[in-house]
Amino acid sequence: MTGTLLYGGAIGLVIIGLYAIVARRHLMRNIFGLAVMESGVNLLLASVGYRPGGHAPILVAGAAPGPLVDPIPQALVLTAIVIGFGVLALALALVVRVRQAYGTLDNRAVARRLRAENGEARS
Amino acid sequence: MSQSLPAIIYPVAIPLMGAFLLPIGARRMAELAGLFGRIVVLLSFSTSLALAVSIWTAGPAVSAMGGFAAPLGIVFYADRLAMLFLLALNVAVFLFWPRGQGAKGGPCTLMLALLAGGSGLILSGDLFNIFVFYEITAVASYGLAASGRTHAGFAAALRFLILGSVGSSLMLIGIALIYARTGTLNLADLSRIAPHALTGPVGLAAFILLLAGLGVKAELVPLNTWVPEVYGAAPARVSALLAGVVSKLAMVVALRFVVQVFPGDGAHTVLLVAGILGVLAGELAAWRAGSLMETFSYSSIAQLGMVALAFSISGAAGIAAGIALALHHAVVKPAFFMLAARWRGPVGGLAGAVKDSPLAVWLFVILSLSIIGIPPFPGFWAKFLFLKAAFAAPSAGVWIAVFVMLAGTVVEAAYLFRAVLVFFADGERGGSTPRFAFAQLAPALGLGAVLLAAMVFIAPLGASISGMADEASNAAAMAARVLDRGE
Amino acid sequence: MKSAGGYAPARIRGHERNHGKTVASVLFLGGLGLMLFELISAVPFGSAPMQVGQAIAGEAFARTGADNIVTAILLGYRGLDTLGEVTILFTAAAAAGMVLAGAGRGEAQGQEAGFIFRTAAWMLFPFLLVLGAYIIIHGHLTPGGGFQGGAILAAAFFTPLLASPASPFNHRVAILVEGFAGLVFVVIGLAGLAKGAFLTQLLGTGTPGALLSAGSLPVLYVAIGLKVGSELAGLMARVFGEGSARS
Amino acid sequence: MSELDFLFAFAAVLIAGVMCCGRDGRAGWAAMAVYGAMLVAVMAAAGKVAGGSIPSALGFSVLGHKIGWRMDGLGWFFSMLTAGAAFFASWYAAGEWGRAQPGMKTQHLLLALNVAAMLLLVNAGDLLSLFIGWELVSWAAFAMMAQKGGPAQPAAMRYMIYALAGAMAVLAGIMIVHAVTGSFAYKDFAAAFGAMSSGMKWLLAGLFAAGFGVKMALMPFHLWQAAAYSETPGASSAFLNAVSARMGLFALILVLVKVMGLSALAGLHVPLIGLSAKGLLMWIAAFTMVIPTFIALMQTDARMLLTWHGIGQGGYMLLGVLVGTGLGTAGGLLHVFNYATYQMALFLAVTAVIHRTGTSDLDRLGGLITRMPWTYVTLLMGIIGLAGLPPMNGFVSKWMIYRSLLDSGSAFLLIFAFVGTLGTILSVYKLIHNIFLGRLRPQHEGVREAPWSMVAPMLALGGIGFVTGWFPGLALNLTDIAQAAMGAPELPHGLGGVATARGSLNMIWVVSILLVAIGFGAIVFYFLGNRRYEVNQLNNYAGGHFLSPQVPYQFSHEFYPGLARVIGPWYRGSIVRAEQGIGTLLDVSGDLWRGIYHLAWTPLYLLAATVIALGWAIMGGM
Amino acid sequence: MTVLVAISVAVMLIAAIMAVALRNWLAAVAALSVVSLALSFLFALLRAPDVALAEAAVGAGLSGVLLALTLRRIGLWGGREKKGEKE
Repeated sequence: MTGTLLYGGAIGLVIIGLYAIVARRHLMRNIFGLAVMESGVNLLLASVGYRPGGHAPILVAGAAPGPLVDPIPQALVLTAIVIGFGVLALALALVVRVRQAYGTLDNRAVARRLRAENGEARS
Repeated sequence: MSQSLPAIIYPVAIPLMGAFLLPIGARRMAELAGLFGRIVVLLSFSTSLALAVSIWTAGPAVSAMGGFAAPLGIVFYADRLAMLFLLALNVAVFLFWPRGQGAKGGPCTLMLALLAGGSGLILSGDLFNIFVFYEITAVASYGLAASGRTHAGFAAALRFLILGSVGSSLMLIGIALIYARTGTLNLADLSRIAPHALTGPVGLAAFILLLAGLGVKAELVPLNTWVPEVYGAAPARVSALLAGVVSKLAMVVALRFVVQVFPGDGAHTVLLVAGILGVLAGELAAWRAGSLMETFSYSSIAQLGMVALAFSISGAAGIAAGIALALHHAVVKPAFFMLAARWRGPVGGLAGAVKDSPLAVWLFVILSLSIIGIPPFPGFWAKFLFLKAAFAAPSAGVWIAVFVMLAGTVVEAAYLFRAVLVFFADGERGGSTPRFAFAQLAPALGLGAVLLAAMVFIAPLGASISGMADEASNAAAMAARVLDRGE
Repeated sequence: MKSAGGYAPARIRGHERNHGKTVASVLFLGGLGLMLFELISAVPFGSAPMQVGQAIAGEAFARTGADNIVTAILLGYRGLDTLGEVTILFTAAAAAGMVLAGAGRGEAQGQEAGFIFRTAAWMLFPFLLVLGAYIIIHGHLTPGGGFQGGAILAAAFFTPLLASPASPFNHRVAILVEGFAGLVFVVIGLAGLAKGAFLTQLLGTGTPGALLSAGSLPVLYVAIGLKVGSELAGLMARVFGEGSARS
Repeated sequence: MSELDFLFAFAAVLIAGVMCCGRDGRAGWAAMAVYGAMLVAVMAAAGKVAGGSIPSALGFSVLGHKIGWRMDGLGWFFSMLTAGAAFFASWYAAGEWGRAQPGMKTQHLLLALNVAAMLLLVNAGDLLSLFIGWELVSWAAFAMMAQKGGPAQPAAMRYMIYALAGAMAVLAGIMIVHAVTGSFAYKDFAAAFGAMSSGMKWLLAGLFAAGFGVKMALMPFHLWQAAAYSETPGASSAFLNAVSARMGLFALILVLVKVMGLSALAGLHVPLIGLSAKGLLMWIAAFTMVIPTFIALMQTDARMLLTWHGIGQGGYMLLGVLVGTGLGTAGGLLHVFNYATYQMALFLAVTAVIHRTGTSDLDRLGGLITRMPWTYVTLLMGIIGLAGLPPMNGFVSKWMIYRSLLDSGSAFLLIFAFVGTLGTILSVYKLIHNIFLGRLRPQHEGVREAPWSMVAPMLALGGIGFVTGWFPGLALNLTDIAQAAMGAPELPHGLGGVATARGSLNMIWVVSILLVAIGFGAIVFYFLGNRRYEVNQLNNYAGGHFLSPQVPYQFSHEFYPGLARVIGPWYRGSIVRAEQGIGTLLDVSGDLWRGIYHLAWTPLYLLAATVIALGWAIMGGM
Repeated sequence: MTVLVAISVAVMLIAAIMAVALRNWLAAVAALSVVSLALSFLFALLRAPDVALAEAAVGAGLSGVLLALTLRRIGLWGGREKKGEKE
């Protein structure tokens, strides 16, 4: 039961995040979606390593308190969280500059201005 | 036979140290940053060259990080294929080092980070480690895309970042699936477990998710909508580097996954479909493109579609063709981008360019002839290898792939020579087209010289590529080298 | 504008076309969700094969001497992941710095933080500092480590800036610490080459469980802690708009 | 260093020479001398090549495949044609015409490049070197066509697209052969062809026929040739017309006839109708004979008229070769030689007219016989050859083709051949009438005869046509060598012509009687009844009223009104519409794909693609 | 154990939906922090203390602050997203 809950929750987060990215036109909303999606993926990765009845992978003076949970996904998730944060920081910096440059964060307007500046004639 | 070579970490460590130290220096002496950066790249290139020589002589090198043996720790595995692309990356970063106003601290640091990330991507033999290095390359390329500091640059970089991050998240889900099924992350270990754990739909779905992540950088069809925007907005040197080499790294990593972990024909079919769509999208969009820069953006999509097609043919011949196509594209496309950087605006406005810059126009003609695949030029031998591999294992999909490839070549020849004829047409009102300063043309001429050299030494080059392909296609031998080290 | 025949004015039509896209995305998302769920539940929850995890859990304490196996993995078995991850953070911060350089101070900048926060910020600073340092130093024994401690350190350095936006944030020191901490990490890794391979654990395993156990791992974590701390503080200062004046 | 190496050396030296000092006046004559030397070298090699083949030092091995060149009889024959055509083209260009041309150096260079490429093609030792030569010829011809700029560029671009599509078909064919036989040698392909499945045979035959047919402008791919060849500058255009299109025929002969073998092609049957692959190809040749000729009829530009005929004559050559009997093959090959002589003469004459009057528009010329008599004589000899009438050599080869069609019992093809010749006669009369006969236009009063440097090569070509018409044995000796190399049955022939059981042809008698008759007529006309009273062309009474200088009595526009009404509706241009259809399809799909990259927000497509792929993986990829 | 998981997953999903749907930007950022906190609690339940601490510190703490700062920097601090047209 906990498994379906966790997996359901994780995939739910991914779906909500993707919805925000795919169906919303405001760039800030897309970045929120990105953060939510990455959280969902992290939860999925962490819950893969869970062992019912397992203990946290912290030894007490060298001895394992009991059967341990799989430590590797935890290491991966830790790395993934920090990666997510790094990318989020860069995204927000870019959002600030796009806002100052184009005065709007609406995707359609940004895309049109972007193509105009790239000089792609709508032949 | 393989050797344990701890020095294999240098191509990653040296640029990293350079990247960490550069900001410290850059705050005071801005122009020193560029020089310091180039020295670091040269240093990294020389160590990579030394590594390549030892690998060419003594066979692939394996090094377990931290002394922890293969399935537990992270392993670096370098065979000749990895070394080839590592050297190509080093050369490209050196050749396209940011110049002029862009050479302040920021872009140089990002270039070094890109070099470190790319080297790690190619050398690493661990699934999650490849994801981490892929992320480094990705973040560095988002930053470089914005390094032009133009409004379009920021917007293009942001949209690229969002698309790339979605791809990376899908890739992470794929890694989670694989770890859930197999319990290990080492590619060699996976290649032994995969036959009975990853052959079902879950394995194929995991590959598709991995490919979704890699596809963003490897410009596969549904994932490359960022290509025209970013290459148009980023400085030409960045576009040349991204299109020329970095996209190839992602494609080679995809090849590693296909060879080692997903040898079934499901994965090959996915690559085949992605390749066909890539060639179609690239060539047709380029046919209708407005400016030269946009044409070459779409043309790089098409070329990478061809590389995907080559890799989708299982066996050493397909890989050899893929390497040849990727290498040839890595030489030709950056030169095209450097030319397009100077010839901005719609192609029509460039009439009579042959009078203003004859050298650039003749270089354009030679590059076009080679990328179309006209016999004396190396491009023909790359396509020749592809057709030989394709017809060796003909299946329905491969026939379509060959037809699309050949039809794509005709369309490519049409839009390239449509531009050439405009160059040779006599400009009506004597308008002058932009001239080339030597510094701008130098990298392109260098690459043109490399192309002509390759034309002369095609036989030894071909032999070494097929040797590389045989080595890279033998998953069992790779696994044996990594796992059965006897430490 | 003559509304042509049955066409609604563009604005509404433009809006209504948006619905088509929303429906399409909801459909596709539903499909993706179902498929992902079916894929991931192919391996029932809690029964994933764990041979590598089991092997590491078994031998981690003996080989690295660290109580916290996750830290042993992060810095020992998968040390390169952590190096890569720190590089990502560094690259992202450098890129954000480059992007935001000279970006003007933004609209709502000036007003002061609330009175309570202004007075409490200075009192909070030492506690955050101690907490962060503790978490970093005990990374290999108790949960936590370089990243978590570094984040807290960043908060510690950043709160005074929030309290009084005028006070200058010393970017030069932050970048100096950042650079050298990263360098320490890589140098320790390269030093490990002498003992076999990159990032081999130096200085033996010490007395397992004690503060100075697990050889070079705590040193690495301190380096990461400082690097993450200075990087994030610098980043937040720059996003806050203060750094733009002098960078 | 065999003769072939000498040839390659000559070509290389020529390119280098023109590259460095192409500008000064004497470069033209030097080039002519080199081409002459090449022609002599080829002729000298006739003896050695009759039996086997001349090896060449040029060769290298790439990626494990050995690529080499050698000259066999077929290669010798076409090399001789190339050298000869280049000789006359450079002779023509070396004189005053060349000096009047802007950028003559590029034309000399491109001519040299074309000759070198053609030598590499016709002496290819295996399929791979054949493809390399093929590509080089295509691109050299493209450069030659596009050099003039202006309207030439779209025509050259159209050619390049057709040529590259054909080249890709050939490349696919070659790679399939390599996949099946493991090597690129002709003999391996020939050995393995018999054992292939009929589907594979059809595929290979189709690919090679289509690929080579594009260059030869066979029916469905013929749209590019007329415009492309007529937009090329004069001498180069004559060269292209005479030889370049025949490279396609050479390759067809080499692969379809010599390697695959006509018997194997005859064995391949189209499932429903009882037509064999050979029959199908012959009918394509037949249509290529008739339809372009009647399109030529409608042309109003002299060069377009001639190039459309070029396409038509290609049909005759292919038909002759495909008949397969000794007579037919000899007729086909002889027609290649004859066509080269009179088509080049015609084109040089038309260029001379353009050189003097500035236009080749048939509606704005007329009465030039009084001003340019020698050009008129060349054009007359040329059109007699083109129409296939004695005493010119055209008659001999067409007679042999008709004879072989009759002997092999394919009556309908014979009828098509006659209709083709009828169309040719009608259109060539239009050509000579609109340019030389009728009333001289006022603006052409001051026109003088073309300079001797241009008239000499034209007359020389006409002379060759006449001599080989009188003594066809000379030309047949050349084609015997090619025939032997092709493996076609031997044709016994004397100096005068062919003696077969059911009727023989002795041109010596035919031409001699003709000359005697003309001589007798001349005597009667000039010496006996020579009481003539010269009067101005307009001092005349015609159709019930006196002629007045204001009325332009030059009826050249709508030359065949009656015929146009009868066959007018057939000119639906269905193939032109098919070509435009492909063009618009390309543009529309290009916009579609480019549209995807111009969307405001694209992650939806990423999501859609991933979901579809995952769905396929879960459902299909079980 | 299952009950706790159920509650925190529910809280997390609702907060995620609010983060995407709420028009008031500040409330959306707050919702994002709640998602991180609930996620951190879940990690604790999954016996992953390191990850829980990291998620709390980096996810809820720093990215929440960073998002808030960006909102202020682009002037959306107090603002609400208008329906339909660009703001």
